[in-house]
Amino acid sequence: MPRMNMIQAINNAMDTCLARDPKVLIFGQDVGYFGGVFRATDKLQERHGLQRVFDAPIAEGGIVAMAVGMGAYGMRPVVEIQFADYIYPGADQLISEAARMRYRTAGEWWSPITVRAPYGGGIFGGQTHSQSPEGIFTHVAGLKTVIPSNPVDAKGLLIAAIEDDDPVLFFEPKRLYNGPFDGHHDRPVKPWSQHPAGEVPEGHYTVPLGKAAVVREGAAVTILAYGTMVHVALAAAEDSGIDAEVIDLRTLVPLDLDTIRESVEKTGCCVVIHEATLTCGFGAELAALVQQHCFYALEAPVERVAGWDTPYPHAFEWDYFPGPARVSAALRRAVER
Amino acid sequence: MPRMNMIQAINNAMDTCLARDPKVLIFGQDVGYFGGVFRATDKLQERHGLQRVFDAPIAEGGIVAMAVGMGAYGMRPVVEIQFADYIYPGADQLISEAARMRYRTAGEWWSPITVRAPYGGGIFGGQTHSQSPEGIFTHVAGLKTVIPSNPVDAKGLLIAAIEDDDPVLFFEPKRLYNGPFDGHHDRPVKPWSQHPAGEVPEGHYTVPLGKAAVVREGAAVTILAYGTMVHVALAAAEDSGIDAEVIDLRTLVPLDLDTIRESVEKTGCCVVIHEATLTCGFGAELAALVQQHCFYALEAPVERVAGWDTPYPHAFEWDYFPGPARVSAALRRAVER
Amino acid sequence: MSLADPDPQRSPLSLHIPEPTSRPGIAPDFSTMRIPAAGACPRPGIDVQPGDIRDLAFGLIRVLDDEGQAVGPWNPMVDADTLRRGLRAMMLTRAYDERMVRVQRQGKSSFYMKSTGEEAVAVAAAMALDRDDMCFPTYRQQGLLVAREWPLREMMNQVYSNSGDLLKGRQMPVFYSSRKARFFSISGNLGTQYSQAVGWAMASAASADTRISAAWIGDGATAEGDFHYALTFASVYRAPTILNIVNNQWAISSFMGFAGGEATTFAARGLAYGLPALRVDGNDFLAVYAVTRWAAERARANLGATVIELFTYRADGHSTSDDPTRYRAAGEKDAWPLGDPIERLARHLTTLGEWDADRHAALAEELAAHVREEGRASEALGTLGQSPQLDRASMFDDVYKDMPPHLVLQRAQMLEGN
Amino acid sequence: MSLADPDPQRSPLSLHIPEPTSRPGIAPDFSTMRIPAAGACPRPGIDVQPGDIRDLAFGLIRVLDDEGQAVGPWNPMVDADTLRRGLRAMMLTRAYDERMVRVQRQGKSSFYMKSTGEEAVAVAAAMALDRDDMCFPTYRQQGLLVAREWPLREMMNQVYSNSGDLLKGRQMPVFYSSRKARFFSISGNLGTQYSQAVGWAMASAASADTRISAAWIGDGATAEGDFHYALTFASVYRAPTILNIVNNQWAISSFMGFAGGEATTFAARGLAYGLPALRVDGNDFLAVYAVTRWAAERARANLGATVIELFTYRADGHSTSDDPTRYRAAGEKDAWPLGDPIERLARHLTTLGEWDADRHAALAEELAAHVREEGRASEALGTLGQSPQLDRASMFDDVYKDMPPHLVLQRAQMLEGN
Ligand SMILES: Cc1ncc(C[n+]2csc(CCOP(=O)(O)OP(=O)(O)O)c2C)c(N)n1
Ligand SMILES: Cc1ncc(C[n+]2csc(CCOP(=O)(O)OP(=O)(O)O)c2C)c(N)n1
Ligand SMILES: [Mg+2]
Ligand SMILES: [Mg+2]
Repeated sequence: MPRMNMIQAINNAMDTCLARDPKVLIFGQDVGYFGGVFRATDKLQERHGLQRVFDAPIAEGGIVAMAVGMGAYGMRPVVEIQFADYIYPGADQLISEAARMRYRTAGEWWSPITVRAPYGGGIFGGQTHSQSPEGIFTHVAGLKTVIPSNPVDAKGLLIAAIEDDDPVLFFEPKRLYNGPFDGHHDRPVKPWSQHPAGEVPEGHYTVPLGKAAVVREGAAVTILAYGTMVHVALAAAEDSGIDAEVIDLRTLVPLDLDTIRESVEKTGCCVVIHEATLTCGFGAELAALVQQHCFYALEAPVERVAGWDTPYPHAFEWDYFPGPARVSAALRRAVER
Repeated sequence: MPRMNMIQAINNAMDTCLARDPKVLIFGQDVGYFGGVFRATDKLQERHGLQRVFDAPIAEGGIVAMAVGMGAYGMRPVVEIQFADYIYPGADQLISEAARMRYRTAGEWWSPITVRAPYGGGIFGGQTHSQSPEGIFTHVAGLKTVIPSNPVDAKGLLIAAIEDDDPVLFFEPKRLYNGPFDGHHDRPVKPWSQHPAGEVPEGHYTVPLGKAAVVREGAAVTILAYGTMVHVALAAAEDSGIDAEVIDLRTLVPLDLDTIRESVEKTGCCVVIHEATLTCGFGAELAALVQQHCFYALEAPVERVAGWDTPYPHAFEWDYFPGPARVSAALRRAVER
Repeated sequence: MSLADPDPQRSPLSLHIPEPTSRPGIAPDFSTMRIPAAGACPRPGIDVQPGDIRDLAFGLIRVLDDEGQAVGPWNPMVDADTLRRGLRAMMLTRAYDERMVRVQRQGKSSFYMKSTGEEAVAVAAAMALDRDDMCFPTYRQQGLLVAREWPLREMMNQVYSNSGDLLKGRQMPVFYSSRKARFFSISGNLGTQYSQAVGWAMASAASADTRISAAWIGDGATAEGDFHYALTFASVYRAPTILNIVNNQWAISSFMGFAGGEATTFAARGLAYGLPALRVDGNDFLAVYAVTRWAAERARANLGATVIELFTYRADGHSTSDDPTRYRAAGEKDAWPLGDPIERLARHLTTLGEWDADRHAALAEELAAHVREEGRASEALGTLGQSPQLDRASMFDDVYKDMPPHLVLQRAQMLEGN
Repeated sequence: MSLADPDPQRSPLSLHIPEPTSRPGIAPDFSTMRIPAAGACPRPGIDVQPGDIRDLAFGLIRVLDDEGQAVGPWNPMVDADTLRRGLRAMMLTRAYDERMVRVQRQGKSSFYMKSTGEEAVAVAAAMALDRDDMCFPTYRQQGLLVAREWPLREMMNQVYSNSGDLLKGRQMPVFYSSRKARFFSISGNLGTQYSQAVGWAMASAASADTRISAAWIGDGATAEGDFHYALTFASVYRAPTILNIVNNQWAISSFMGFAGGEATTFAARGLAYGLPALRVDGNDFLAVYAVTRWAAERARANLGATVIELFTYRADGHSTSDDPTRYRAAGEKDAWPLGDPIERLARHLTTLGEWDADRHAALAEELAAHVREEGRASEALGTLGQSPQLDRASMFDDVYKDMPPHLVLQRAQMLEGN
C-alpha cells in the first residue's frame, strides 16, 4: 500500500474527488499554481486545470461566500483558509449562511462546502498561526467539524467531508503533516512512513463522519482526544504507565457519544484534552456530556487538560502546549482518586 | 428612587458616562439622531452633541475596528451592534484584535471598548433577531462578557463595563427591556416599575464585573442562570415548588466560581440554563466546572436546559425557548435523583 | 490618554458627522440634487472598456421625460404589452404590500416590509432578465416574485408562517425563498447574498452554463464586507452577474451619507474594481429595464459583471417596526423629484395611447380583488400562531441533511416536555 | 445539480482565472506596463475636489527621471541633508534585513520578512510625516522604525524573542510594536490595522488633536473587508488619515491580478469613496515623499483622507518560509522597470553633486558595522529558545489588565506542572 504523510493524504483525497466529480472545485489563497503554502494542493491545478483549482483573493469572507454561492448553484467547493487563525473574517458566512441555508430554505438550498484549514500550534507560529478555533464552530447548529489525527483517516475523512451535503469544517493539525508529533518537542518525530497510519489506500474510500476510533484500549481511564492530542494521549499513557483507553474523536459534530459512553462506563474516569484554550472549549462540552451520561459510573471528576486561557505565546510554545507531562499528571490524578 | 425600565437604565448609564468622561464616545447604526431602534441612546446625541453620539455605516466589522483604533488613541468607545445576531462580521476585530491588543503589545496598547448588543429571543425575531452568541466569545481569552437581568444591575454593570480597560461584550436580553419576562409568554409581563430591580439610583454607581448575585436562596438545587433565564429560573422554582437557589451570574467571563461552588456544595445538585443552543454553549463550561469543583458534593449529574441545537424558528418560538416548564422538569429530575 | 499634546502651531482637527438636508421640522430640500435630463446619457456598446464610460457612474440614465415620453439612446423600445405587464406587476406589488401591512396591524403576522416607491427596481429587472437567471435579492425586492408570477398566496403563507408556508414557519415574514422562481433565500444578515450571487455566477461560468445571476443590496448595506468581496471576486474572475445597488436614500433612520453617499455616487463603487458602472433613475421603468438588459447581455457575452446604482426613494417606513416620522421630514416623499414609478409608467403608456384612466382604475380594482382572494385562501391555512397544522417537531428537520443523534434525542425531549 | 439546462441558443459562459505574464520558465515581460514620464502628472492644490483629479488614480506620479534628475510639479524640493538621511535609513533597513535573514538561517529566530526593493515606501513616508503622527503598518514597513531611529537592537530583541524583547516573547518575529515610535502593533491578521488607523484618526479629530494617522496595506490584503471599512469610514467621517496601498505586485505566490489588479489600478479604489487617489512610483523616494506630504497637509487641513497606491516590487521572497523560485520567473526582479529605490536616490544625490561612490561605500560599511554591533548587543540577551531570563509565568500577564481568578489558578497549575 502506498505510504503518505498527512499532506500527501490530503492532497490525494482532493485529487481523488476532483477526478470523480466534476462538481468539485478547489480554491483559496496560493492553492493554484503554487500548490498551497503547506503544499496541500500541489500539482492539482496542473492535473485538473485552471478552472477547477485556483488562487483566491485574500478575503476569507469572500472565499466562504463564493463557496456558499457555488454550493447553491450545485457545485461542491472545497476551500482552503491558509491558517485557521484567519477564519474569522469568514465567520459570518459560515455561521449565518452556510450553517443555516438548508434550514432557512426548508431544504431548497444547502451548502455542500468543505472548509479546510491548517490548525494548531507547535511550529513557532505565535498567536496568529497556532490557533485551534473549533470550539467556536462546534457551538453552531448546522456545521460539522472534523479533525483528523493521521494520514489514512485524513484522506477518508476529507473525502467524506467533500461528499457530505452539509458544510464541514476540516481542521488539519499542521504539526502532524510530517509525522505523529506527540508533544515531546525535544525528540525527533518519526515520519509517517514509519507509522501504520501512514499506509494510505489508493483511490476512493471514506472514513464516515461521526464515528470515533478507539486507538488504544485500556481499563484505567478514558482519554478523549482529537488531532495532535491523540498522539500526546498515547505518549502520556506510555510515559505514565497508566492503562488508558484513548479515543480519537475524529468528528466533533456530530459526536460519537456511544463510543465515549461505553468507554467511560468501563474505566470509570475520563480525561479530556485539547490544544485550544480551556474555557468554553470543546472539552467543556465533552466534560458536560460525560458527567451527564456516565454520572453513576464516574469515580472521579472529568479532568480537562487544555491550552491555557491566553493567546499562544511565541517563545513559550512548549509551556503553553498541553504536552504529555501535563496529560500524565492528569492521568495520575484521575486514577489516584 | 427613580424607576426605570431596562432600556432607560442602559440609556442612563451611557448618559452618566458621557457626562463624566470626555473620552466616552458612542456610535452604531441608528444610534444618533434616532436614538437606536430600541431607543437605548434616545436623546443622547441631543444632549452630548453630534461628535460624541452618532450613526455609523452598516458594517459591524468597521464599527468594532473603529472602536479598537479609537481605544488605541485613548478614547473609551461604546458601540452598539443592532442585534447580537449581526456581530459576526465584527468577530475578527473582536477576537483577533481587541481581545489580544494588550497581550500582543505587552501592555503598550489595549482596547477599552464596550460592545453593546440586544440579544436573545422572544420577540418573534426568527433566526436572525433572536440569537444568544455569548458562547462563542466566552471561549476567547481577553474578552469579558456581561449579561444583565434587570435595570439596576444593567446600569451598574454597563458603567463598570465602559470604565473597564478591557474589551467587554455587553449583551442585553431584549425581552427584558420592558419587564421581567419569565418565559410565561401567555401571561402579561408586569413592567419594571412594579419590580424592586426597577428602582435605579441616579448618577454614577457600578456593579462590579465578575460578581454573581444569589437572587433566590434555596436548599434543594442550584440553578445557574443569566439574563432572561434568571426570571425563568425564579418562575420554575415557584411553579415546581422546589426550593431552588437561583444564581444570576451577571458576568460570564470572568466568572464568580466561588459563589457557584458555595451554593452547589450546599444543595448537592445543579441545573444550568441558557437560551443559547446547548452544544458548546456557556452551560457546557458551567457543567464542566461544577462537576470538577463540586464532584464530591454532587448527588446527581449537572443538568443543562438550553435552546435546542437548531436555529431559532420563527413560528415555534415557544417550543424553542427553554421556558419554566422545561426548567421545572429538570428541577424535578435533579431532586428526584 | 493621548500620546502627545496637540501641536499648538496647528489648527485643531474636527470630526465630520454627516447630516441630511432635512429632518422632522426642517422642510425637505432636493434642490441641490443634480438630475440630468432624460435621454442625455450615451449608451455604449456592451463590449465597451469600463475605463471609457466612467462618466456613467456620475450621470443618471433616464428614459422617461417629464411629459412621459421615452427618449434617448437608452430607450429599450419595449412593446406596449410588456409595459402593461410591468405596470400590472408593480401595481400588484403595491396592493400586496398594502394588504400585508394591514394584516400585520391586525396581529396576524409579526412583521412586514413594503417596497412602496421602489417597485420598478425589482419588476423591471425581473422582466429584463431571463426567467432562469438567478436572483439574490434583499427583503425589498418582492417585486421580483410578483413579476415572475410566483403565487401571492405562497408569499402570504410565508408571511403568516401558516401551515402552507413552504419554509415551515422557520423564517420571519418576507424572508421568502423560492427555488422555482429562481429567487434566492433572503437572509436577515445584510449583504451576504451579494457575494453569494458572485459565487453562483462563477459556478455557472465554470459549468459552461448560460445563466447569469443578479443581486441587489441597499445603499446602507454597501458598507458591509460582503459588498467588497462581491465586487472584488466579480472583477477578478469576470463573473457573469449584475450587481444592483438600490439607493433609496435611507437605511432605517440613517440617510445615505452614512454609507458614503455625501462624497460620491454609489455607482462609483464599481470604478474601484474596473467594472462598468451605470447610475440609473430607479423610478423610471424603462431606464431600469434598459440598463438591466445591457448588463445581462454583457454578462452573457462573457464580459463580466456590471454595477448598477438604482437611484430611488423609500417612500414609506423601513418596516412595520419603524416610525419614519421620528427622523424624516414629513413631506419628503412628495418632494422627491423623481416621482413614482407606477404613475410614470402609466403616464407613458397613456402618452402612447395604450392606457387610460378607466383601464387603470379597472386594473387597480381587479388587482385588489385578486389580493383579497389570495389573502383569503392563505388565511384559510392559518395566520401566525393560529395554524395548528404546523408540526413543531419539524423544527428539528433540515438542520442537517440527516438528523444526527443529538437532535433525535432533543426532538424526543421536546415532545416529552423536557 | 443545476437548476436548469444551459440555453442551447446561447454560447456557454466560461470562468476567467487571472494569470501573470511570467512564471518560472517564462521570461518576465513588463513591456505592456504603462510608465508615464517623470514630471508628467499635475500637482493639484490640497483643497482640490477629489472628483477633479480622478486621472491621478490611473497615472503614475514620478519625480526622478532616468538620469536621476528631480523634475516636475511634484518635486518636493528637499534639501540634500534630508535626502542623505533618507538614503541612510533605506540602506540601514536593507542591511538590517540581510542580517536578520542570515541569523534566521542559523536557527537563531523562527522567521523573518524583508522589505528589499520597497524601502522608499516606508522611509520616505516616515520622513514626510511628523514624528508624532501615528503609523499603522504591515510587516513590511520596518523602514518606518528605522527612519524614526528606533534602536535596531530593540527590533532584534523582538525578532529573537530574547530577554530584552519588549513584547515579552509573545509575538512572532517582525510583529513589532512601539508606542514610543508611534508605530502600531503589527497584527498577523492582514488588513485589520487599516481600519483601526481610521478609528485612531477619527478619535484624534474628535479630540481636536492635530495629529494624523497613516496606514499601509499590501495589494493582496486590499481584498479583505477591513480595507473597505477603512475607506468607507474615512470617507463618511472625513478622517485625517493617509491610506497607503503597497502594490508590490505579489501576495506570496499570487500576482496582483488576484486582488483585482488586472482590471484597474489599486489607486482607483479611492474613487469609489470619493477620496482623492494618487498613484505613485514607490521606488522613487522623492515622489513618495511628495505625495505623503500632500496627503498629510490635506489631512491636517481637515480635508480628510487620501488613498495612495505605491507601485513597487517585492524584490525578494515573501518571508524566510517562502521560495519564490517556485512561482516567479527568475529574472523578474532585474527586469522590473522602476529600478531600485536606494540606487535611484543615490544617483540623484550624485547628480546634485551631493554624493559619490566613495561616500556610498563608506556609508555601507559604517551601517554594516552598526548592524553587527547592534546584533551582538541583542544576541547577548539571547536568541529564540536560548534566553533563560525570559519568565514563562509572564505569559499569563496582560491577557486582562488585572489577572482574573481563573488565570491565577492556571498560572499556578503551570508552575506546578499540571
Ligand atoms: C449585518 C446586519 N446589520 C444590521 C442589520 C439591521 N438592519 C436591517 S435593515 C437595515 C437598514 C438597511 O438599509 P439599506 O441597506 O439601505 O436597505 P433598505 O432597507 O433601505 O432597503 C439595518 C441596519 C442587519 N439586518 N444585518
Ligand atoms: C487574514 C489573513 N489571511 C491570510 C494571511 C496569510 N498571508 C500572510 S501574508 C499574505 C500575503 C499578503 O500579500 P500583500 O497584502 O500583497 O502584502 P505583501 O506580503 O506583498 O507585502 C498572506 C496571504 C494572513 N496573514 N491574514
Ligand atoms: Mg436604503
Ligand atoms: Mg503584495
